[in-house]
Amino acid sequence: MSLSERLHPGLNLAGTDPEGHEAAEETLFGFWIFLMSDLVLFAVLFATYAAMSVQGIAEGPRPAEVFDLTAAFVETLLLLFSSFAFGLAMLEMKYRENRRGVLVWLLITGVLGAAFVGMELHDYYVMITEHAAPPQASGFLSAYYLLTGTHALHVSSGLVWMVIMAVQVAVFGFSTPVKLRLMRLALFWHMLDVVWIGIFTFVYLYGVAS
Amino acid sequence: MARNSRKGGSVTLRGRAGWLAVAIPGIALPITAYAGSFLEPAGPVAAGQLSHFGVISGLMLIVIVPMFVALPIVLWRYRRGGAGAYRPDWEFNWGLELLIWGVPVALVVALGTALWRQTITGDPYRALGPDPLVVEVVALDWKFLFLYPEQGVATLDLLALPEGRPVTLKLTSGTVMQSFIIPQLAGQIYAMAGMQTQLNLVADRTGDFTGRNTQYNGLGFATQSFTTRVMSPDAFEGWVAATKAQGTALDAAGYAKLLPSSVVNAPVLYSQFTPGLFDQVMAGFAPGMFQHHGHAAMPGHAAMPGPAAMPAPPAPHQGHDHTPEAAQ
Amino acid sequence: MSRRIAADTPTVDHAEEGRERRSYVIGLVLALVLTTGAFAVVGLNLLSGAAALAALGLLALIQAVVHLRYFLHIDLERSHRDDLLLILFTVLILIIMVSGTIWILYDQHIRMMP
Amino acid sequence: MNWELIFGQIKWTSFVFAGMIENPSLSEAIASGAGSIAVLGALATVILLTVKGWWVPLWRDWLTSVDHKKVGIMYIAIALVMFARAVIEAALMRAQQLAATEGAGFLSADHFGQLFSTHGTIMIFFVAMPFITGLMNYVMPLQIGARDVSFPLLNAISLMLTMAGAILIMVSLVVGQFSTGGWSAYPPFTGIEFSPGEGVDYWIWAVSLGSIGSTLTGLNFAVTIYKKRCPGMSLFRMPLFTWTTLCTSILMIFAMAPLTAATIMLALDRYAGFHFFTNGDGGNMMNYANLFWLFGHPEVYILILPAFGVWSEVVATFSAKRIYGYTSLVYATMCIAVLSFAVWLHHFFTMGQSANVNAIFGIATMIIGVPTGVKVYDWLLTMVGGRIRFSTPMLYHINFLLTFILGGMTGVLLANPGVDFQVHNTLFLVAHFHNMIIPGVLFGMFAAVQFWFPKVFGFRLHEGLGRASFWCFAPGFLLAFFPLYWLGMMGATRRTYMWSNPDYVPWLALAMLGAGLILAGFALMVTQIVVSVRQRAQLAAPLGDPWDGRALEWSIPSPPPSWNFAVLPQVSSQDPFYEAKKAGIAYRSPAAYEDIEVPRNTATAPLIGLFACAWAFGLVWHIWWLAIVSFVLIWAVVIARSFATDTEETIPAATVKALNEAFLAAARATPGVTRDREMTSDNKGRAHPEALEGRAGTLASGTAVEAL
Ligand code: HEA
Ligand code: HEA
Ligand code: CUA
Ligand SMILES: [Cu+2]
Repeated sequence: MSLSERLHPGLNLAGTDPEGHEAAEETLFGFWIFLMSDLVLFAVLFATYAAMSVQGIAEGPRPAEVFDLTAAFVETLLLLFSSFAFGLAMLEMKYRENRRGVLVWLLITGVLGAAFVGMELHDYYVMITEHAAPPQASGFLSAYYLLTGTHALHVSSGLVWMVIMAVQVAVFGFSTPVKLRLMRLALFWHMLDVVWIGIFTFVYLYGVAS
Repeated sequence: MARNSRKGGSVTLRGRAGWLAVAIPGIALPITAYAGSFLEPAGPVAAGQLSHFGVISGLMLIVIVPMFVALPIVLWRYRRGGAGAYRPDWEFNWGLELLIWGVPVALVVALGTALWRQTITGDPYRALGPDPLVVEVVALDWKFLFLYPEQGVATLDLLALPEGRPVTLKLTSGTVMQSFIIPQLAGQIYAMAGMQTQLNLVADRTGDFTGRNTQYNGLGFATQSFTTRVMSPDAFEGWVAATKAQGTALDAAGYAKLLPSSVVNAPVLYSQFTPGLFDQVMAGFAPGMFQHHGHAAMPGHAAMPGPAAMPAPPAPHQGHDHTPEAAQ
Repeated sequence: MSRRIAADTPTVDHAEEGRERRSYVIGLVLALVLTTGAFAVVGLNLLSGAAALAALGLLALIQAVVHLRYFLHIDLERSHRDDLLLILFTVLILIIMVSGTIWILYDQHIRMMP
Repeated sequence: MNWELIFGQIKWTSFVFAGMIENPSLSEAIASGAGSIAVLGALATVILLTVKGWWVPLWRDWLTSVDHKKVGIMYIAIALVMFARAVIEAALMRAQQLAATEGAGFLSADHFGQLFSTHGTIMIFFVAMPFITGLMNYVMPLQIGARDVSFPLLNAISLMLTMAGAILIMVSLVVGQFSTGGWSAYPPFTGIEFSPGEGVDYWIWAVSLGSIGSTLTGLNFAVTIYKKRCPGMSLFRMPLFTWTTLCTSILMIFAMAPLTAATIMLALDRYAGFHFFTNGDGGNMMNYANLFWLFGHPEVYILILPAFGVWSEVVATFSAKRIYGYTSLVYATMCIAVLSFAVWLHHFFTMGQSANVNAIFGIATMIIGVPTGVKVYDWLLTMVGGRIRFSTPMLYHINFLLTFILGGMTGVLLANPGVDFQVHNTLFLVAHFHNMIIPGVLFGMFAAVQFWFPKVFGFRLHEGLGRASFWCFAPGFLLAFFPLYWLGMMGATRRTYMWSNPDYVPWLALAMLGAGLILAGFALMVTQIVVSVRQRAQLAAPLGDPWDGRALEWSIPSPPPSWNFAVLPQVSSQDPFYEAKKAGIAYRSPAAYEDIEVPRNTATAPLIGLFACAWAFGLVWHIWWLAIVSFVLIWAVVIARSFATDTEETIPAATVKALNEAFLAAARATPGVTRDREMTSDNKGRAHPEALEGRAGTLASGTAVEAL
């Protein structure tokens, strides 16, 4: 197998860092497994939500009464563009090892991500104050807050991780461990985007459509 | 609490197992003592479960016995110094392979068929005949409340049934989840707050049969059992009449008094109860469920004499009493 | 892991980079289209009832594949088989768990409402 | 000063001794006694460590180590300590049930509730899980010819999280009470409304810590097996223990998530008034049962699969023969692993769902019997054509074959909804799972200890005492648990501290007798270990291959050096070491040695464990400042670690060479011992392969082979 062959999905480091390229195989596969385990966690939260959004309304509001599709749409766009920005950051790293380029794109990613979390918190605020829909109101709302909250928590930890990686890029430059960590963060970030597809479809759109 | 008498049990099984009675120093093992279990069924449901138990056990012997026969032989032949030829590299044989996959597969087909049949016919929700006697069961901490809508009477920790008439039990819980069983009549079904499950059964003979909760629910769990008294139809009518005459009425306040955890030492009889009590117990937990499923008007409500007659039961959410005294 | 080849000014493979950049852009465009489509279905009431739900589910599925393909770089290349197999196995487990849960809870719900 | 701000809900009455003072009774005395034992045990350990000056070595060589072998040993140490507690609890429960027929016995209902809950929780999460994890940790990398697992630090972190959970459960003996909800902790009973207080919170956080640890372990092992096999070891050349480790890891990766989801939801219900499983307000406790068993069923196969791996190694080695049906054993293992995700409903057949749902899951459950049956009969056929030695592990194996299929038969009975309706929640079920777990899993682990002990410590265990303890354990198990089948059929419910039924008494007495025998067996086993340590000079087998082993772990010295393999082996068949011995090419010197990089010890993992324990304790008692501070500290440690650069050290080739050549020279110079002399002091770990027996007398002298 030639070195330049991609051993793993994502980035091919062979050109600039053959040793890192080899190490990446094991590390990234491990991270993929972690992501899959996380995905199963989300899956059971989805399943719980699916049941409770129908059976667990009790005396609380129904989904269509509390969801704001415009906000959900904007949130979706924010997350999507942040994913894209992260992709560009990775290209800067892969082809140029350009610190400034990477940092700028990471900053853009981070700002978009933070805006996403901010909007979600605002959604919660509106639901609680205007619709009297806190998580304690019904099984459905408990499941809603847990599912979206778990996702928001993931995004937030992604943001913290991003700050740390920015510092590490500044301090260490592109050493192999730093690159591997950035690649894992990229996988993490893109995967959260995939989970969000599920949320905006099965929570927001389904909630309003049915 | 009356324990079930052992007379007149399923004689065949007893006869078969009787010889097994073993005595080991100091302890005689009463293999024939069935202690009021499904080994001595008193109705078709439990009888079906027992015979299914036998069928499955019998079928399983097809794969169990060969191991018990072959293993000693193999160990003897191939022990170090035994007569068997040493073939250290032997690792595969198609014939044997087919056998060890094939026999279990065939067996699973047989077992699966038996399982399917028995499960469908033994569905606890399946009515066992026309015109069943409906009894509503409310599982409480650590006792059972039985409501007889048709007869208008109610009991605590005593389930009186007529012999031969199909019975439909509708179960719910006023507290944590419980599991209801009368081993000699029918197996378990859970009772959960805000929900209703069903258990159908028929009793073939008269007598007292113990029933109980099998799902741990706190300090009084060990003693949460009740007597099922199966009587001849006439006797049952008489019992209803007597109960109507002698008991007190169970109203909302009375029900509220039952909610705190306690163990009932002797059955209690009620001459009448507020109609719709069962539905209200359920609705107390799941108002939303009823609304959203078109049950806004519950049958029970229609039967209610007037809005004032029975105020909604008080909040069923009562903390557990965790003091040891509560269990006594 | 800290030792690496001295390649201070890495050689830039412009063609390769262009290809990868294009892949991200394609992903972004497709995702935008699919997202907008999904929101349009509900926002503009293009479909309703079961048809809407089915369409939304399908759009979500396609978009997930788009993300996996263009952002997460999962494809059918031989060297990615491990990851692909891992994902497919996860999807199997996921389907068992999710559909089983929904089925069981739905069935219980039906049977326990009087 | 505000007490609650600092100590949360801890009051002086929370300490177990307060109960004894306020309300003296035998039950409280036992609780206090247990608390005292925990406190005294901890004190004694502290004193011992101080007096002997072992603190520094403990920290430097063990707690901070990331070597998979040491991590494995520490896992097993945790398992044994927790095992001692849970076995005593089991004996207490048996005694109580026997004693309670005339009066109420000597334990209060509440105390009994805590006993079965801690016994079950500890046995599953802090005995069986650490035991198998430790074993897999130790053996698997050696079997695939690797120097360590893929992520050694992560491995140490998993260990420390498990340890944190175990410590939390031990703390619950002294501070506060444990849950009475059983190991499955069904709400609404475990909800805040019906179980106020800290008990259920202890359960939630102890289990959560353990399950995070297990998820990470599964991930680590799966990557290790996938990516770190030595050259030539294709998947279908892996030893069967490694195969079962792989399947177990996959189960761990996927099965722990539903448990985490269930515990998070239960915690949110309890701490924040959510309504996942509450009575009313849209809560749905049936989903808890669903989520718990979505984890719980795969969990029981997580336990049994590694044991299956052990049985495969044991039966092949002590029959001195290739395993029969390797491929079909592999596929059977895979089938079991995948199927185990599709049967969880059989734990709640009685919940009220439709008959066809029950029937489908019932049949799915039975199907697991097919691959399991294949395995059982493959093991039997492995013995055919072998030369069987009745060593202790082999005795356990024979016992396993006979008793496990009976447990499987009762499992198949339980898989029938119609039968389960009657015996669910009774002692029949308790008998079923002890029947699977004790002869299957725990005796499997016991066999593994006898089998691999010489590898780990360089000397064998005393064989006579091993057999003696087997002869207590095996009949003890039968006596202790077979009566429970009958009791269950007679309707004796589980989790019941007393019955008033005289028919039960003789059976309970028999079970008590069995539990006594088991305890005797345990005492003999402890004696065996003590005696073996004393006689380690006679029992020494430093050359690494006392049993005429087959896989790579037997080709290196005992105990192995920290880098395992001086030179990564090259493999071209199954049973590579056995084939090498047969071909006369074992113990050859490699052409060249290279420097080896090994990870340095680090305080990262123990610190994370410490803070995780403090975090959980803070949550249990609502000591918010502690929870927040320790949570921040956990992540601070992680982040600080990510800035560390000098994390590896290099072992020079010369050191490796010197050690390895000395070992090889000793091995070549020692005459191979035949199987007749296996249990004598002649056995220095240089085996004369059984397959060459009688073929060349010269080989027996041990000199001819060595010329190679
Ligand atoms: C791994 C799991 C495991 C193990 C090993 C055991 C072991 C034992 N268990 Fe238990 N048990 C459970 C898991 C386990 N149990 C669970 C999950 C529950 C349900 C809890 C609940 O209700 O929620 C339960 C419940 C339970 C009950 C309560 C029943 C009830 O509900 O009323 C009782 C009662 O007596 C009991 C008894 C015993 C006894 C006597 C032993 C032991 O004494 C058996 C003796 C042990 C051995 C024979 C092992 C030999 C030693 C080794 C293999 C290791 C040593 C190695 C070295 C020293 C090198 N168990
Ligand atoms: C190591 C642990 C272990 C193992 C391996 C198993 C294996 C099996 N278990 Fe068990 N089980 C538990 C541990 C285990 N179990 C525990 C801990 C609980 C209770 C938890 C609690 O409630 O606290 C439980 C509960 C439990 C229940 C729920 C009962 C109830 O709550 O009412 C059921 C029901 O189906 C069941 C079934 C089975 C079956 C069918 C197998 C099968 O895998 C068995 C397969 C083996 C054989 C069948 C024998 C050998 C095969 C042959 C000789 C070949 C031919 C056979 C056929 C073709 C059928 N188990
Ligand atoms: Cu139980 Cu709905
Ligand atoms: Cu199971």
